[in-house]
Amino acid sequence: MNQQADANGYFGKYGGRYIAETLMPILLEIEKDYVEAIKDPAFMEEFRYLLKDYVGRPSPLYRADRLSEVCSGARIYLKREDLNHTGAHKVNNTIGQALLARRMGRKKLMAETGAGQHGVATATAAALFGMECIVYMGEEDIVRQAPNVKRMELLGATVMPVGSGTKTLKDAMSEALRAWVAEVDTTFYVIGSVAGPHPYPTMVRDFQAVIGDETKKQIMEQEGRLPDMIVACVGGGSNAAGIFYPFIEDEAVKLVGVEAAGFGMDTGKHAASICAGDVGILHGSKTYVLQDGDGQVLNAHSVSAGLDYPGVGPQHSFWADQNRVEYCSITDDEALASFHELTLLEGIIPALESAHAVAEAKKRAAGMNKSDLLVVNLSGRGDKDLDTVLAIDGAASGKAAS
Amino acid sequence: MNQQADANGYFGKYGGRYIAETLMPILLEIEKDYVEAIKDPAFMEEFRYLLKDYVGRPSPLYRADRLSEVCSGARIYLKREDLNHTGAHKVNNTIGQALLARRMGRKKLMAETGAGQHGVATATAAALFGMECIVYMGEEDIVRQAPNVKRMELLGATVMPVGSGTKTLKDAMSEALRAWVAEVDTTFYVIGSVAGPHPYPTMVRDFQAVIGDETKKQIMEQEGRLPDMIVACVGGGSNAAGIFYPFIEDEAVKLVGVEAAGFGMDTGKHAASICAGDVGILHGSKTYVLQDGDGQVLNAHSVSAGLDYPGVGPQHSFWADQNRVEYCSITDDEALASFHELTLLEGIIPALESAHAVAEAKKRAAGMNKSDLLVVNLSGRGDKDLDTVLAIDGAASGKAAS
Amino acid sequence: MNRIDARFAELKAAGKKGLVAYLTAGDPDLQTSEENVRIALQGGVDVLELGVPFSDPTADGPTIQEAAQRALAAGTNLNDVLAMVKNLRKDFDTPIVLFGYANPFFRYGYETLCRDAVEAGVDGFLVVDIPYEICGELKMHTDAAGLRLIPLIAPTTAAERADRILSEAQGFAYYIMVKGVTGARRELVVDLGERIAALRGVTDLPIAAGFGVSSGEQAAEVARTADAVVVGSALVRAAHEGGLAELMVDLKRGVDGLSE
Amino acid sequence: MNRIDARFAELKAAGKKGLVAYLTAGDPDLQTSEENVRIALQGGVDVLELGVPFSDPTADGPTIQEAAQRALAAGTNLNDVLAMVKNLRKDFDTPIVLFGYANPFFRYGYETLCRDAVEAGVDGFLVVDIPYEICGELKMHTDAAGLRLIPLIAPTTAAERADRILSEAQGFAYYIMVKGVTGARRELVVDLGERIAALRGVTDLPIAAGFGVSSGEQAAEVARTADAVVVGSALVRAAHEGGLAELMVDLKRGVDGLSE
Ligand SMILES: Cc1ncc(COP(=O)(O)O)c(C=O)c1O
Ligand SMILES: Cc1ncc(COP(=O)(O)O)c(C=O)c1O
Repeated sequence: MNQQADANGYFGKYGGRYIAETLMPILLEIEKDYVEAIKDPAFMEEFRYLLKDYVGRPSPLYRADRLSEVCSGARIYLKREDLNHTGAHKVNNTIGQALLARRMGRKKLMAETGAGQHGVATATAAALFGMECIVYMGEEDIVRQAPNVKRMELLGATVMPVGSGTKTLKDAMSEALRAWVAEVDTTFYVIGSVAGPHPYPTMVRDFQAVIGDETKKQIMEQEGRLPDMIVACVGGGSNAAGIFYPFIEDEAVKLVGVEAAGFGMDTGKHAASICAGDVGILHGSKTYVLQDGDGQVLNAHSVSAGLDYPGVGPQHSFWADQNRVEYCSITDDEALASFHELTLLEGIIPALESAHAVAEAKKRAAGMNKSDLLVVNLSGRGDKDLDTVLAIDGAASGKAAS
Repeated sequence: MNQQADANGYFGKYGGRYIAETLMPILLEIEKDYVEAIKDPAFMEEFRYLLKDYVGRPSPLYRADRLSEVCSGARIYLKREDLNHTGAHKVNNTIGQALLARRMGRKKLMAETGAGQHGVATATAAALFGMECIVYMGEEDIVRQAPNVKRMELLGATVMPVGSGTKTLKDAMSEALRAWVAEVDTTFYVIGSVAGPHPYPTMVRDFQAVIGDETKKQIMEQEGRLPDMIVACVGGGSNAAGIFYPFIEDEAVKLVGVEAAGFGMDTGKHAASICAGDVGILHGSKTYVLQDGDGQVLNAHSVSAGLDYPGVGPQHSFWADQNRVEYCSITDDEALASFHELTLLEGIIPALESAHAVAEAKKRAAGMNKSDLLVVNLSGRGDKDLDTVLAIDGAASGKAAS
Repeated sequence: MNRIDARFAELKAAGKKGLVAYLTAGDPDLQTSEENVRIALQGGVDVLELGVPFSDPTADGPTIQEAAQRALAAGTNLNDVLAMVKNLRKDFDTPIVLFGYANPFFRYGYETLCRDAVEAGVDGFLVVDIPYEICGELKMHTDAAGLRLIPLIAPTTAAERADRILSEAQGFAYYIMVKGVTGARRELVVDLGERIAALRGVTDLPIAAGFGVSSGEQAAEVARTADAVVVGSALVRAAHEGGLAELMVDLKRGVDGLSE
Repeated sequence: MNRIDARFAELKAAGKKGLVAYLTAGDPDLQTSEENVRIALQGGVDVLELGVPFSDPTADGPTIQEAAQRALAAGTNLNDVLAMVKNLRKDFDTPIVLFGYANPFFRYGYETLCRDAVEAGVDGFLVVDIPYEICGELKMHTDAAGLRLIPLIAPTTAAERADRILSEAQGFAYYIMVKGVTGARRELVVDLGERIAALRGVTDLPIAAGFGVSSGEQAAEVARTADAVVVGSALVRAAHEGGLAELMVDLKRGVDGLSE
């Protein structure tokens, strides 16, 4: 199974470069420069140096004994991307892309963001390299991820509110693409997931693959063998691709991607593009998309802004069809319950995105043997979600009381 | 110069155990068990394991090139305690003390907190070990460090608002001591700094010394020699003691402790206990204290809740008298300016506490040679301070506008 | 002969420039939309670009985004657009290009779409997010059906790349004059003449230029060098706010070299 | 002979139990405070514990914390407290112990303090936050001045430790009946008898017991086993809210075994 995109950026039938002609030249240039950069030892050395001394890698692979005990099944490990600088896996990628932007002589970064983590991580890289930064963010997400908006602004970035459509990640990405067309000569668009036109899905996957590379090394050190299962949440799919990719050829390792089931798969209010979408074309690539019969993209829903997206990275669509990765979904309520449970059991407040992976891992672990090893990618910390969760808890207890 | 407290907990004339008789037996027991614990390889192994896989240590020693460039003097390194789980150095100590509490059969932790970082770190350790937790916090600090209050509550801790006195850290600690007397049979009091009665100043210093131990190793690896200067902020003094202590015998390494000058040393509205206090007795130890001529403790002031304390750990008083450490102070305004500057230059949002150290480091670096090495202990991240800083910025721009 | 090729041949023979008009189908509803299209066609449009509304029009500015939203809110889908074309064909012979984004076309199925399009009287497709490299999947079917797949050339497209794109193209080439999304602009670009001259060096296809043209005066400026002028947002706005017929008169005068 | 030792000797000789009364000096101001102290002394106090207000009274509950705050707000300092003692000595011979926290005493200077205290008519000190192990610095000076440094024994103090503490003590031993800060309590502890019996095994000093006693009835219960009953918060509250003289009568009846 070939894991590399073809010349036009396809993984099997997924991917490609469905983008306005105005952007094609820059995409081709980015691809060319990217391929050169990762062959350049100086580039890779600086990337690795920054991941280590700036981001704080390697992130630990933590054996969550109390969580495992509650599940009374597999031994659960948490890959602690929440400990990265800025609080999520997103920064692995923004450092990589910002380095590439600098190499290409660009002085301005732009990004779309949902949970705000990618926006913060891009603003952070921009500050670090003394670049300008503009971040597109849906108006709804600006409200539900307020602390991250403050952080971006302190970091010197301009946060552009996007009021069109659902006012969430999808529209932020659309708006970013529109803006890029106008600033294509000066600006590098830092896409935050393994989505978008080629070479982004490849590039982001590669920059995030450090997660899986480390996990492999760490589990070998700690357990002397590979894990039986790896679980990661899937929004655009970058944290999942990052941890899955280095294990793709290890076929004994079961890989599980967790999409957001929102209010429930039967309500239609979810963000489970693979589980419930159809093949379509969105934001530059052919992939599973939530859409109606006419090919109009549907509004996604998830309590977690970072999963609230009706598309998914094309390589995930490929993995789904190949049955290499199993995709399933977790509802808002299940994720919220796991958010609280992990906090209380392990003293780790997960991002709501990551809480989806934890919730699925709990179910899976329960059906496994004590000697089985299950790794959960804890993609980020939940500091950004405190207000959202407390508002929901408050509303729920208000409802219960009345 | 003997760095170990004597049998009664004195460093020279500082320290001791100025505490109600009711608490003496438990303090003696803690001391005895602590001394045993750190000789027990199993205890130390678990401590080190948790620091590594749970807290995410070692924290990087990051070469801040852009900051150094702006100062055009010494090469500045940042010891990244902001990357620890929960966002500050405090967790090093709470893990240690919680392990000790568990060893002593205690099922409940209590703590005082100012910035909320120690409260969060204690609540986190309590969750991790399945213990109860109660945190005393001044009502003013509850307002200015709101995100940390939410985190503690999510972690299952009870936050007890303290309305007496200045409603800040000092009163929280007084209230915690009062509460401990009543619960001395069941509860372990996790003090958050190198303050309090013996053996806390020793114990907390030892648990935090991992900061300095790592720094030494890292700077040797990265530069092949010891730094010329180390700068750390001093509230109670735990992050400073943690990084200074392993360098105390290296007399060529200049150590600089930075107290909070608040509105300015001449205004009397500050928290600079060593720079402007007199020897006194507060919260269990003899040390420099901000007090009036009658021995009444004065209200401290600092924009940063974690430095807003009129006392200081006794070993710092000792180091001050011995001239081993130089203590100086940084105003609110200087700290706020450095908060913004580090954010914009390096993409690192520091805690307001740590911003004091950065501000002092900037001044010092400017007067040093390019080949000199200066390490700043970046004790925590500033996520908790976003609202405080934005409110001040907002008020300032409002004032400027009108 | 394909109506597009025929129309450009006629224009050339007459020594005239063409007016390519964009309107979003179904904005604000099918009936009004068809009425507006008829006004435009009667006003002398040479090629109609009929916009197929899409939920996520990443190459469009606010005017066309909103038009698409109105059309979708009214329930417009691709079947409706094809039905409209069929209806227009009762009265008009103007070349019609379906203009849109890949997904609605892909979802319909390229093969079926081309068959149904021909049947309805469509002459070509312009898909803003299917660049040259990956257009093969669609072009296979447009070619088979005798439909034109109109290529886009951007200001960022280098000569060598334009050459490659145009070498296989048919119908006309659409030169996007500005780096940016669709939308009326006060100032036009300065180097249009050079750009078009460069394109003429690599292709014999007629060259339409657009993006930002909103008045007869601007149309005249563009028509000095291009073979046809494309007008979109300005027409969409006029259709929505009133004055469509008047704008057509103004544009037509501009394209015909009669303004000022 | 120190007044404390003398008073306990008298009580013993008379087969009576003592009443140790705590009031915060300067609450709410010096004059009112002195008047309240006089009411207490006239009401038959055997030992007066005169509280020196401190900003951070970590062993006190709300009642005494607030009293200290009122006293400090009124500007009370240690000089004032000594002056009050001097004034009281014109009319009273009751033993007086200065009760407080280390810092105001330390700040005054232990040596000067002891000299001034003796001169004012003070008989001893009770410092809640200077435990046995580190009391030497102060005790050197109290001993030299003939002042008593009253030791505290807590419910947590093991027998062996109590032995050590009491072996060097003089005046009386203060047994803190509860684990907790000062403050009136509805229920007293159950094992007081055993505890005091244990202490009697290691010391001949008179034993005062307190913390939480608020009525004559409770005082009577304590006085059954202890040599003296300490009453603090209840008196401070009565002094503040009214009814001090009445409470003294009630307590006195209790201590004398006359209540009920
Ligand atoms: C913590 C965290 N996890 C997961 C995601 C989802 O993105 P992806 O699927 O690309 O990892 C986000 C997106 O913002 C995030 O912040
Ligand atoms: C980030 C940070 N730095 C420093 C301090 C000051 O404490 P210490 O002086 O004990 O390090 C605090 C206290 O809360 C803190 O949160």
